[in-house]
Amino acid sequence: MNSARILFSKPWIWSFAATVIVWVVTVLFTGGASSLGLSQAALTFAAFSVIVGIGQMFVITLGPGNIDLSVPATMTLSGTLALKLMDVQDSMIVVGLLVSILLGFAIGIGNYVLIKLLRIPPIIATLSMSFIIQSTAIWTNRGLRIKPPEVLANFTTSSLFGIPNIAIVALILSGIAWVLLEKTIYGRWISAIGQSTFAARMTGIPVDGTRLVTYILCAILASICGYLLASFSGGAALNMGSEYLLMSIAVVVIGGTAVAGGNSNIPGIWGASLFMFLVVSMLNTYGFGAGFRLILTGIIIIAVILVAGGRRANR
Amino acid sequence: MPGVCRTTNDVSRMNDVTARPEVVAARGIKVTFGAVKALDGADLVIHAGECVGLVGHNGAGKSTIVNVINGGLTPHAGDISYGGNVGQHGISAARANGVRCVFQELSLCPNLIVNENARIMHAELAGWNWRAKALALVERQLREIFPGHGIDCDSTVDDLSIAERQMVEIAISFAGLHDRPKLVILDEPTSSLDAGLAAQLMAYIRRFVGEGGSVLLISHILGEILSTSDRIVVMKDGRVVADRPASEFSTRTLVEAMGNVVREKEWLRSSDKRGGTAALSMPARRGHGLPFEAHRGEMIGLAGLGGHGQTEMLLDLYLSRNGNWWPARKGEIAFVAGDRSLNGTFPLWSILNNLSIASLGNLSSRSIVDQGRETSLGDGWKKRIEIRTPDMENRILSLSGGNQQKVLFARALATTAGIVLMDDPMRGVDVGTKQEVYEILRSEAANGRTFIWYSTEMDEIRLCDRVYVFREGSIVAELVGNEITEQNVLAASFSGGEAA
Amino acid sequence: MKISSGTIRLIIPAASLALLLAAVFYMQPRAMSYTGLNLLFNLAVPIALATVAQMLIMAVNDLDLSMGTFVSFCACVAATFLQSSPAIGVLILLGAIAAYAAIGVVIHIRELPSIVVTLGMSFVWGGLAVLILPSPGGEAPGWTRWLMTSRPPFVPMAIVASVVIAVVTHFLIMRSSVGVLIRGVGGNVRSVERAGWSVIRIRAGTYALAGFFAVLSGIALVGLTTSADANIALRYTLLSIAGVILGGGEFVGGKVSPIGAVIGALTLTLAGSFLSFMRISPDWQIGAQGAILIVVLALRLFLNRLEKREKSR
Amino acid sequence: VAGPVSALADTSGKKIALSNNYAGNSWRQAMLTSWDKITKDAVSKKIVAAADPFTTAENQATEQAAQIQNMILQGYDAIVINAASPTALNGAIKEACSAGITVVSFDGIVTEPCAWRIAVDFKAMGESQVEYLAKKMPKGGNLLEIRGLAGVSVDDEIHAGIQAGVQKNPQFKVVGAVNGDWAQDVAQRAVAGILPSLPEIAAVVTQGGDGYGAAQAFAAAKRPTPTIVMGNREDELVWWKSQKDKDGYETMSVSIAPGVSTLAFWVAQQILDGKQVKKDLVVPFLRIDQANLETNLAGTQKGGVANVEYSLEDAQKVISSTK
Ligand SMILES: Nc1ncnc2c1ncn2[C@@H]1O[C@H](COP(=O)(O)OP(=O)(O)OP(=O)(O)O)[C@@H](O)[C@H]1O
Ligand SMILES: Nc1ncnc2c1ncn2[C@@H]1O[C@H](COP(=O)(O)OP(=O)(O)OP(=O)(O)O)[C@@H](O)[C@H]1O
Ligand SMILES: [Mg+2]
Ligand SMILES: [Mg+2]
Repeated sequence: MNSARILFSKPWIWSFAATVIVWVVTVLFTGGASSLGLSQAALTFAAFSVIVGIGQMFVITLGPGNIDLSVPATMTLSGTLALKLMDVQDSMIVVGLLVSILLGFAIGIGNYVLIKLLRIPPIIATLSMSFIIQSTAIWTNRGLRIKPPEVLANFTTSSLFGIPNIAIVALILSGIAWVLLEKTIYGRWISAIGQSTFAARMTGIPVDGTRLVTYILCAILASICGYLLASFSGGAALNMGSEYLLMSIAVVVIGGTAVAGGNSNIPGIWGASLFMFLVVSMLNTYGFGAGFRLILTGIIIIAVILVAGGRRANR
Repeated sequence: MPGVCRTTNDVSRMNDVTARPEVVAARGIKVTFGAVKALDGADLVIHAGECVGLVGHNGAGKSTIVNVINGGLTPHAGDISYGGNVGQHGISAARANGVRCVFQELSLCPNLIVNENARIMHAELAGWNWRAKALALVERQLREIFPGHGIDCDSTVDDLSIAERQMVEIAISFAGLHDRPKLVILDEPTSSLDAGLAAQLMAYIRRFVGEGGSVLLISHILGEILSTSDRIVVMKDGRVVADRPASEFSTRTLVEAMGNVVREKEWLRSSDKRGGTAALSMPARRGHGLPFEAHRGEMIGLAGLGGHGQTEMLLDLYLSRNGNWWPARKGEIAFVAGDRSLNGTFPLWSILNNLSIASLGNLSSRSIVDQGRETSLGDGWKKRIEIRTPDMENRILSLSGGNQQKVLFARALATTAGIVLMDDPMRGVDVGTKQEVYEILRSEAANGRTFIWYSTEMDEIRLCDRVYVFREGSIVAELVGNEITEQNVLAASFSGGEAA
Repeated sequence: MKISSGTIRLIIPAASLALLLAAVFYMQPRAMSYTGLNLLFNLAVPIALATVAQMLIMAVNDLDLSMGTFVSFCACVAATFLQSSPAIGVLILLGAIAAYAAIGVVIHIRELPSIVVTLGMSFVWGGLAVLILPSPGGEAPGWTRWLMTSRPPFVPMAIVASVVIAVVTHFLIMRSSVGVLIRGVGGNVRSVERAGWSVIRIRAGTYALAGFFAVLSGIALVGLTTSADANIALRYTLLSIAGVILGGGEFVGGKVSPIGAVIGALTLTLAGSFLSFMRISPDWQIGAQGAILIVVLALRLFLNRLEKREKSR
Repeated sequence: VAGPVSALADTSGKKIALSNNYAGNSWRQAMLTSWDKITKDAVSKKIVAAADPFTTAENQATEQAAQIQNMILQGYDAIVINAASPTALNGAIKEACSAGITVVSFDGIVTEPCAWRIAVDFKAMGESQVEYLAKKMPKGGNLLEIRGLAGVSVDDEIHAGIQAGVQKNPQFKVVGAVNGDWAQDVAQRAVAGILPSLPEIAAVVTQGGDGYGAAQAFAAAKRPTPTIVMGNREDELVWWKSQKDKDGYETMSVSIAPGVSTLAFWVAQQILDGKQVKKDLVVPFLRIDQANLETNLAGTQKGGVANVEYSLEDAQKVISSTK
């Protein structure tokens, strides 16, 4: 009884509840036959949202106005550049990964330099940055699709004990992020900054350093996600990140992170990512047209939030 | 302000006051927040033309009963009547009955101009020239309460100092376009005002009461309660434990009624610790005045009228010693905020997290926070300064204002910092706790900690080893040891200052 | 004379707009004419209206991520129902405004983060727009077309409209007593509540007003483009936020400036034109949009510094 | 590819601009590359004075309308447009026409009567997919349809074509439809989500660029690979070739050639030259079949799109054939 109450006070529980409902409704369509296939697909595609979502969550935790809009462009550039560099050679896989991490590092610094030097609100700074990154991606190879190295492509598309490798990678990254957030000083710091930057400064938190690290972290996760997604789908496309702009924000907020900053949680991101994938699958399965599909997606999102609501929004 | 004389006809005034009509009566009020009984059958009746003083320890339930009277909080038991009529409750009902309230935490809209704030508080300010009307209203009232205030009513509240905001809020609450308010509730109105302004306010309260209005005055500065109120109500743990004419109380009996024992001040100033290199120093501010210097183990007071650059200097001292990009290797300096909501509390967090945030470095190994050590730190401080809460995992906002302030204190003292900066940290802290904190400060100073303490209360300034007096942003005088008297401080803050 | 912080918040965006305009005139003297100005600015009119709508939402500390899809939806309604059967069209648009008010109420009562709710609503509006216009088409009602293409003497319509929008909203939000309440909610909800106001009503009203301006934006857009499609204004979400910020508004605290917002919208539009006059290689044209945003904001910072130095003197 | 110069001095002072609404996929990049290649040559041979390409940051009609208005201010003589919307640019185009500017639209065409249109019959393109399938599998079967971006006219037209095809060939049944937004990863995601609940799929009809993603999704779900209609991307063709070599996999591939931008350029040049040109021109779509797969693959850039560029002569042929 009491443990149930504790469980229900967790904001992320609702996104999981919604996920389960949607899953059941979808599987019912085929009388249960599709359960395994659907779960695997959901895990695979949710994994990508989770990876970018975690980065976005760290940034959103920093407080009002903090959102990284350069995530899609970063994914695109990282995928394009890494695949071009690896040029289908298996021996270059690690180099490719390192380069994309390095790229994320540079983009994160770039983002924060803009925010800090020009005192631009992060939304605008990262938006400007994303245009520049997108241009760089176009300039590097004009959208030509280069195939990923064989081994990498196989790794990203196969699974271990029925769990997609991509999902395992995302799980490991979530684990690290969870420790970072819940157990370390850094996690406390970003949460403190999110609630009151001034107060954080006055308790001795190096605010700029912490925010810089956070933007770097977000860009690196987006980079890794771009690298994996390009390998998974057989090549980088110039528009491959665009889906993930709204997605990365949606999974964070539906997952129960306070948009006002200062409060975040990682299980919720998984729930929300699975949910976002399954909702579209469900509506596709039941054969709704695009218009109704969009409307229902919106209504379902709002319904989940309404049920999960009562989270004290702290202003 | 201790030492203000009371008029002799107080007692006779008392008697005819109780015969006057009730403005507000709250009887048998019970309010609980989860396990906390904030009010446990409290009674409070206010008559027309009297000033009621309300005192009690932090978390006694003063602000809660204010919120009940004000209509913002519905009691779980008991009833409220306005002007003798039972049955109506709520913010609008209270306002319709002429109840106005100045809350403990400032509640103006910081983004609005002063007269726009008046519009928010006074719905009747409407029509084409409401701006002019509002401006006239606020200006008149400010002039009446705080003659010579110097506040520009065309400025945004953001641009005002904390004292000026408090003055504006008080003025807006006393103002009335058509009719004046019947009852004005003042929840610690002087916590950010310096002695002069506080005296002006107290004088105005007497005039207001004399003209038939009523005031409910909450304060931890017993002097002003004793000098200004007709009747004093003492609360303890959600109940009223004493309700008698003010003339029957003295500081001592009042403190005893609140449940504390008065300790004789036996503050022995330590010997002069100057000499050797300074632990902290700063050249003269804005190119004139005296330079600042602090030595190990010193307790330094920053005095002067409110808003004359003391807080700015504390912020500068702090920020100059604290990296914004890289964590300071060993925390050598800590800060206790006075403006809790601005630079003090983290509202989403538990009390424990709020307390431990500044000492995480010592509580963790390899950046991983050791939660066991954190909890024991929290428990230790909970006992040491009596944070009134059943559980340190509760949200910080569930604490009363004074208790929140204690947590901020504990946050700074729990660090290993050798220097502690305090920005008027005793705002809203009750007498008993103050004594305990003074005690702690003294022993910490003896252990070699340096305290730099801005205070608006003369009693606290007198506790310091050395005092810098501020005027117009720079230090105009330095007082050492026995030179620290109210007279000297006042003289330095008003005159040109011999050292300027 | 003391300059109020509100005025400062205005001077800076205005100065950056003026500088940008000077640069455009230098590069393309042809723009310095009646027709030229109209061509430069007429598409800024719907953006300005959407920016004002976004600004209202931001004034109560919320953020509307559905602005773009909502304006698209309104444009679709304007190009179909409003044109063919005005009564139904007006009813639908009124319904949409009511929906906005309802969103405000829901956000307030359930204490939901506005970002999530409006994110959900963005799907809903997008879906409705696709249902109304599955493929691009429709036709602008004659009167909007007339209004948006009319040629008043001396000053082109685009400028007239921008000034009217700025003045009207300035009066409404900065000067009127209702505007004070709206900004008060952004500044300190509790104090507005304690003063006896119904914050639900204020929020609902603010959202409805924002919905109203967004509807106007959709209608104005259709008047310019002659027809609509479901994706026509998706960009307005980010543009409107950027416009508010460029105009000196802030994300929290009820600090907004309607005149600034309109100037911000004009600046953003002009920045785009500035770029096409620069003839950059297509690879870098997108990147240059980012660069120009950065430059404009850097300009703002520079002027800000200048202003501060003046002030501290 | 550029044809011999028929040195028409009349247009040597004329300036042509390309207004492009989107640059975010390989098709558009190929289109821009073709434009660049052909027009640079034309400018260096002084056939026209300038041929500047402009691209908007986001695929938005409003932004493109502003772009066109700027082109009017810049004094271009002709504007070649790939439009974000067939109707939403009409206001800006009308202004361009009344400023005496020749407007030629292609691929994403516009309905404004004063503009020229180089159209592809997208409906026929959709229908041809079903017709091909009808020939290949007379018994019919279940179809999965991958659509493009909702609310865009091309999506609607191809869809209408597919519907018409299915109506004519009732042995086929569309059992599932998803929106792939013309992006391979979106298509893959959507197909993977719906696939577990679908019965056996005989064929996948697409709009271009989603074929490879669909193939991946089928492979991931360990389902037999159906006949997937391809969209001329190199990776699709390579995949098709490998399947063909493995087990004789058969399909077709159809899309519009990105080089159509060069046709539009020449048409604009011809109009400026004073030639009489019909307002509506039609170009065939580029179709690749089992037989000519290898040749087309050989001529396609690695990672690019199968392409055809037009010379002045080709353009003149197209113009005269519609007279
Ligand atoms: N919202 C709340 N949730 C939980 N507990 C609360 C809440 N509000 C008040 N309390 C508790 O009720 C008690 C009374 O609080 P109240 O604010 O009335 O004290 P107070 O007398 O005003 O103290 P102070 O002098 O510090 O202002 C305190 O123990 C406080 O922790
Ligand atoms: N968001 C919140 N969540 C929980 N408790 C709150 C919140 N806001 C205020 N409180 C508590 O409600 C009680 C009533 O407080 P109110 O804000 O009316 O002023 P107050 O009592 O004068 O302030 P304080 O309690 O800080 O002395 C206080 O104890 C306060 O701490
Ligand atoms: Mg209190
Ligand atoms: Mg209190």
